Amino acid sequence: MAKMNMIAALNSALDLQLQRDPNVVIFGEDVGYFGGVFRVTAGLQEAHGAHRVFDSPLAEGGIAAVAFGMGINGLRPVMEIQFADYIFPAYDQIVNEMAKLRHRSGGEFWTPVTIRTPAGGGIRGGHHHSQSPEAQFTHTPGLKVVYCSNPYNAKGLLTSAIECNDPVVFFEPKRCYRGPFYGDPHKVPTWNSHPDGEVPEDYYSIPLEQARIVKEGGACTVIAWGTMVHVAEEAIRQSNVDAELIDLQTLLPWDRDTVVESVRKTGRCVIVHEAPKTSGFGAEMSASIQERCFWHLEAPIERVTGWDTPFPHTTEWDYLPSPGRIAEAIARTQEA
Amino acid sequence: MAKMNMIAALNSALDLQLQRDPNVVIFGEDVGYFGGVFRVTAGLQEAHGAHRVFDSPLAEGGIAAVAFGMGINGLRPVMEIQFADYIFPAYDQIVNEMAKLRHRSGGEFWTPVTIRTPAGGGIRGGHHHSQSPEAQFTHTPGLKVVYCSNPYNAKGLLTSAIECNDPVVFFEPKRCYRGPFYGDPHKVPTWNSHPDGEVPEDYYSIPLEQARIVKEGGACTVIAWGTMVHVAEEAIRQSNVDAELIDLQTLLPWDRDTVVESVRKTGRCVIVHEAPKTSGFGAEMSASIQERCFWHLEAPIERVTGWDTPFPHTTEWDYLPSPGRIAEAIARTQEA
Amino acid sequence: MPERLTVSEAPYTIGIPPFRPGEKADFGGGFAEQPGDLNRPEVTCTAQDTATHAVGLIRVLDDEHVASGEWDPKLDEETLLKGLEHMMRLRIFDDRMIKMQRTGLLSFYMRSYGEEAIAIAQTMALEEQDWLFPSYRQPGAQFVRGRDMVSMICHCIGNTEDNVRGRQMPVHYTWKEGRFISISSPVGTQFPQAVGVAMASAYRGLDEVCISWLGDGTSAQGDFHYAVNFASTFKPPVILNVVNNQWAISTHANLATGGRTFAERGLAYDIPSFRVDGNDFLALYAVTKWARDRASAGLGPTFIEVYTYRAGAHSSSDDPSAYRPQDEFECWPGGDPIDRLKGHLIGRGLWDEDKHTELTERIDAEVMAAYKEACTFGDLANGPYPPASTIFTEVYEEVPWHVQEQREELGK
Amino acid sequence: MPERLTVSEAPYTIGIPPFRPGEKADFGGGFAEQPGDLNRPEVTCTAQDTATHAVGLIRVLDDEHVASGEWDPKLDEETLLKGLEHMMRLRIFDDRMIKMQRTGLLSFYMRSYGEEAIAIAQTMALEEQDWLFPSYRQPGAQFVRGRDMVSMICHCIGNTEDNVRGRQMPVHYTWKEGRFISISSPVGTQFPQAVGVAMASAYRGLDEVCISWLGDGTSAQGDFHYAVNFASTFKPPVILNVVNNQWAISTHANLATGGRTFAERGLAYDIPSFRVDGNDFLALYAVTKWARDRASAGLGPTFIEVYTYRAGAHSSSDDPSAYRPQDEFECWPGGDPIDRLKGHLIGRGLWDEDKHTELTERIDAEVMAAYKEACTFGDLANGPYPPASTIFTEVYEEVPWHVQEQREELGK
Ligand SMILES: Cc1ncc(C[n+]2csc(CCOP(=O)(O)OP(=O)(O)O)c2C)c(N)n1
Ligand SMILES: Cc1ncc(C[n+]2csc(CCOP(=O)(O)OP(=O)(O)O)c2C)c(N)n1
Ligand SMILES: [Mg+2]
Ligand SMILES: [Mg+2]
Repeated sequence: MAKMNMIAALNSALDLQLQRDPNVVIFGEDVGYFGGVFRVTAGLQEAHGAHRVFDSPLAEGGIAAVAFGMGINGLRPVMEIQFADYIFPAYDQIVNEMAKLRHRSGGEFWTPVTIRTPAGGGIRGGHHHSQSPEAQFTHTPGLKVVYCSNPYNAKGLLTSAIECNDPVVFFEPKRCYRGPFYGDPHKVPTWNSHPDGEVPEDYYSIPLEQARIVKEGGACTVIAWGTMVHVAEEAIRQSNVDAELIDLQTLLPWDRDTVVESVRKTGRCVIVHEAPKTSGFGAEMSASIQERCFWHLEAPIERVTGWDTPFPHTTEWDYLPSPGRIAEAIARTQEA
Repeated sequence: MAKMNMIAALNSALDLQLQRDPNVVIFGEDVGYFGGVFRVTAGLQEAHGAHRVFDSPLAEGGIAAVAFGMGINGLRPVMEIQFADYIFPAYDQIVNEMAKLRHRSGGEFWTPVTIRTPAGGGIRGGHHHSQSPEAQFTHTPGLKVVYCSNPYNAKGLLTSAIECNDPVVFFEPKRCYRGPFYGDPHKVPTWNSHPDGEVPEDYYSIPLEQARIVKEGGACTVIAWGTMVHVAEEAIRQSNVDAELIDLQTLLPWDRDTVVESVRKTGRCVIVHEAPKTSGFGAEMSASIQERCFWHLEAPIERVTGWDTPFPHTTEWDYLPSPGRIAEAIARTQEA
Repeated sequence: MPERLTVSEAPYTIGIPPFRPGEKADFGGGFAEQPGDLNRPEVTCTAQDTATHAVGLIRVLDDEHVASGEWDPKLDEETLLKGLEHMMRLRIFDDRMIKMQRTGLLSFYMRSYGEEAIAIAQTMALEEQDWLFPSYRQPGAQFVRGRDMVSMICHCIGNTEDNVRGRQMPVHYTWKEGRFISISSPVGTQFPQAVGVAMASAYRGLDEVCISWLGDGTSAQGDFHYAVNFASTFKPPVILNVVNNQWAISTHANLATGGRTFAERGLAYDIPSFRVDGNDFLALYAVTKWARDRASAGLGPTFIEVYTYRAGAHSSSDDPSAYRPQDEFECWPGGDPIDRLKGHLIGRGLWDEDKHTELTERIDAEVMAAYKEACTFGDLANGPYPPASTIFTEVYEEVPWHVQEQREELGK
Repeated sequence: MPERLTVSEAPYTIGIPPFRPGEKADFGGGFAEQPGDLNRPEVTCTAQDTATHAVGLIRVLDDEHVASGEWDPKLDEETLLKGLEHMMRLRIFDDRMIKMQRTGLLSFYMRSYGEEAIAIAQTMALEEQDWLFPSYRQPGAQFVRGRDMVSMICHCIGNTEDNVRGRQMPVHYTWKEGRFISISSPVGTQFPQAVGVAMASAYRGLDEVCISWLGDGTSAQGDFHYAVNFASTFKPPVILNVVNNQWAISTHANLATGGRTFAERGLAYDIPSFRVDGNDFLALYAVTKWARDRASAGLGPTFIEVYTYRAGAHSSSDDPSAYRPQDEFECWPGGDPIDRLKGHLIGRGLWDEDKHTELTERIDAEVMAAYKEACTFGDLANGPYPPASTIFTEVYEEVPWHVQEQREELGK
């Protein structure tokens, strides 16, 4: 075991996959010599060569297309989109092409691309360095969508994503790269003292499609992913409610059994995400839970989310779900 | 009043707007001389000149970007995306640019673009001529999203969309261009004998943000848009349940009062759309209704949707929600 | 280089096509460019050594069907006859499919009419292990690689034997064995993907070139730029073709580009770039062979503008008489690729009208037989179709729970 | 035309920059290109008349700061001094902002260091009614148009007087009055948008040219291709600049393009295309004036490669010593744009070191005063900020019910 922050953990997953599978290649903007603007690929070019880890032209659509083609022809490409906000020029290649290739070709062709991308707010990124566009991928059959939340699951999930023979969009909560975030921008803890900052140096993987129960509880189910897992944890602490906290980890396909079992037990549910509320992935969770747990629900399922506005710069703490807002929602579920 | 199919009605709306506002320009792939592959812009170039109605290069991203720029500088561009499936190369320009311009510039700049696009299945279009990607736009604050369902509302809503100072994505259910579709591909009625095929030749508009109650009823609220409005109507007929049918018309922002009032009255709700279930706009409707009508609900809110797979070609009738599947869902809501 | 026509210079320019319905299509005689005009550089040349090739037109067959010049690939009789046969097969096949479409046995169809030489000559110039990444206008490549015609028709019908399992529209072939990569409807997406395929070949140390095609209209897409720029940057063994058949549905290239040849765009990225007579089997073969040799030598991509004419409708949904003179193709100086190769063979005494008629009849019978056999696996009007369960399979490598639930809900 | 460097030809090519940290940056002397090398064609010329201009380098000031050649715009003293002053203002302003960023008063900053001539000379060559559609590297244009510095700093702070209302990161200026269109972070999106702005000007019969800029790295985006192709097709009054400062964050242009100049890409679309010394105020002014005259005459777009060097870090988040030699800028032959204009003015007896020092001090004071005044409206560390209610306004023209509900939920 070693102490790793999320950057080191992701780097370790990539490094091990480069070692284990000669068909793994990594590319994207500034990922080669420099090692990525967030340093996730630091040292990998030097260790594995410039043909395996390299800088690409500044064109997300081209990066995705080239990864697609490499994947058809035997490679296992891991591409980086520098910020999730910049994934949209590649949207067509991802949702119309990668996602449908296996199906459209009757299983003759497929492409095991992993798309890594830092997402989410809390770094004063304003409109275009803060978005969390997971919902815009969960509507696309053929994709898998993963959102890690800590160093331990970042490494384990990224390992599985790379090994997966379906295209995977892998979101990394950049606010948590160097430490968990509990909703207070003035407290900046590191992963050093966090149990999930203990990361095996060796290879391991965490299955996709598995949620993680962060904390058991009987009074309310709180579902979150990415940075919001930690904010929700803090909210539960503040709420004094014995809530169960689920880190969804994989959003598509999500872990039905863990979620449904929990809500049937607690009869109450709060879903938390940073993205805008309308048509966020919280909507799908709420609708699905309602369909499957209707007779167990004691109170309306609550969503605590980012607002239906672009992501702001100076006022971002008023945008992101705060422990206070989440705690209030948890409290409301107890009133019913 | 005249008899019009949806193509003629849309054409009439465009023609009138070209007449009324010298700043309206129309462009897109094949929309100029030829009048569009679905003939929606037929005759408009001849009537209004090649600088107002013209063919563009085959590049949806470029079309959207150019429309954006025209809109900043005083024009009111109406751009066509030939099939909604091909809107994704323009996705970045729409969700990152158009949607955020007013906000990001402190209200200094905005762009009143209307994006017309034929959507939905039922024409044997397979993967890429059948998708209904409305949900992928409803998650984007700053956009308005409209989905017409018949000639009358097509003309009235398009008129409002063009006059709207916010960017509007306007979906046209291509399966209903020439007639309503009740779920049976072998029966091909025309708009001729349908009351909503009666369309004033003169100018009129239907406000965005207003749903339409197609049929009143007390036992269940059925919510649909586009082609599914007619399929749902047929399902209600077959179900023998006194259901209320709401044609949502505008999805973002949707008509809260009409929907909430209806579900509070009926206590039961079925939402129908063609797009895949997961993270479809039905998820948002279900989640929102559950939040607002929890104590009135007598049964789980049902979603009847396309499957979580790409859209098929030969088996499309097994993909699209059928009157039978919808009727079953309505029946299930009555059992509880 | 062709001249561009425009209606007016104010307020902004709107291009016009050479002719509209009702006008007489008059191209003023044959091509100015003749065989022998352009040299055949070494494959080790620089991109700039092809500067004249990017504005000129590489031809081997002249207007009398005589081959000449440095680009003459000097193909043997067997190869030439194979080429002719494949082109004839493609045309007859297309005609049969269109008839099937008209009678409701297919939902849709797209012919290669007038462009038969392209995929056929180019694929014949490649090696078997090379990857084909086509648009919908290059199905003919499959004949070269020996694909079973019955299987092709079954796909177009979308019946129980469709290897695409009825999921995509007709003409969206996929054929792994022939390294013919699944066709997708969104135009142009395959171009940069092909660059990725070629990079993987290079990475794996394989002598496997990848060839891709897109249309004049499609070259306006971002994907075009990605392909050319990534190819220029990483120099993998890829052959990028812009098939300039002058029309994109109803939009003439004059309306959607501001002049210069398409080939010159490749030059600007330092890629050797050729403009080639797309109805000249020999010229196409020769240029593609050159590109393959260069790629195989590790020298990277070649960019080719294939200059041709879309002789037929865009697709079975299109009626071009609405936007161009009906006799435009006949008036266009490029001729018919089949007639031109046939004329060449006859001129060389390798072929005659009787043989041609006989071969036509033989292929006719072959196509009829294939068509009938394919229909035994179902036709669009009457089925049987792939079972509804095919909706749910191969979405992922394994069927996830939510897709499985839905399959059970459908209960088929 | 510069040569391209690569590590290897197999399996595929990976480019390398001229130098990496630890290496000596040695560019082998000054530019080969000299003032007077290239003629100044009539604005009515064809694109191909600029073929040499697209591979060469238009310069007016030589290495001794002497102006010569047909491109010398022969500007009057006042204009030259204004240009110098604006460039100095921009540099001093940038330095102050970076200091503010280092002390936590700004969240982020991007300097124009080494590239001050570009937006300033080009905007000075335009008319007041012309539209500016910049990337984040052209804020200097605002000084030319007389924007209040306090207002610019308020934006960068995101305080109560920020006209962007704290919604975007610093340097994402918008200034309608100055026709300086809102800057957006996704790189390149403004390029084809600018074509639309120009088409609208033309449509409305207005003599309003639109100018836009993007970077060498950004030219790989689809949006670049859309802009050039739509401009080439519709020929509106637009000036499209690729600012080739050789670096895109850590990625040297050699790693992301396959050679040839950026200017040649415009030529391939039949747009007059120039490669210009981006640190030469006079050359920039002259070429932009030429482009404006052409656009204004209804002759359509001009494409410009502005060849320069990103002297500073990419942004306040970047440390270039990780990927290039720290003295690379000093070794690069293009020089410093301020030094070069200053040298020219001194050479002509219009300026001297004392005046320069005096002006520096005056601007210093001006910037200090503006900075202090701006901080009275709030700084990032201490506020006040725009109220939280600004999150909900201007998302739409009117606040819709769901946004209103959320505003009430936040209760601020
Ligand atoms: C992204 C996208 N936009 C639009 C279409 C609709 N469409 C299909 S083919 C076509 C024209 C293509 O013209 P061109 O590239 O010249 O190829 P050709 O048909 O002439 O072979 C269009 C607009 C599409 N399939 N994909
Ligand atoms: C679409 C998009 N992708 C990635 C980024 C991140 N990014 C910001 S600036 C930049 C480099 C731009 O380089 P260049 O175009 O050369 O402009 P320069 O910074 O040199 O002026 C990158 C990759 C972005 N802002 N937008
Ligand atoms: Mg074409
Ligand atoms: Mg740069």
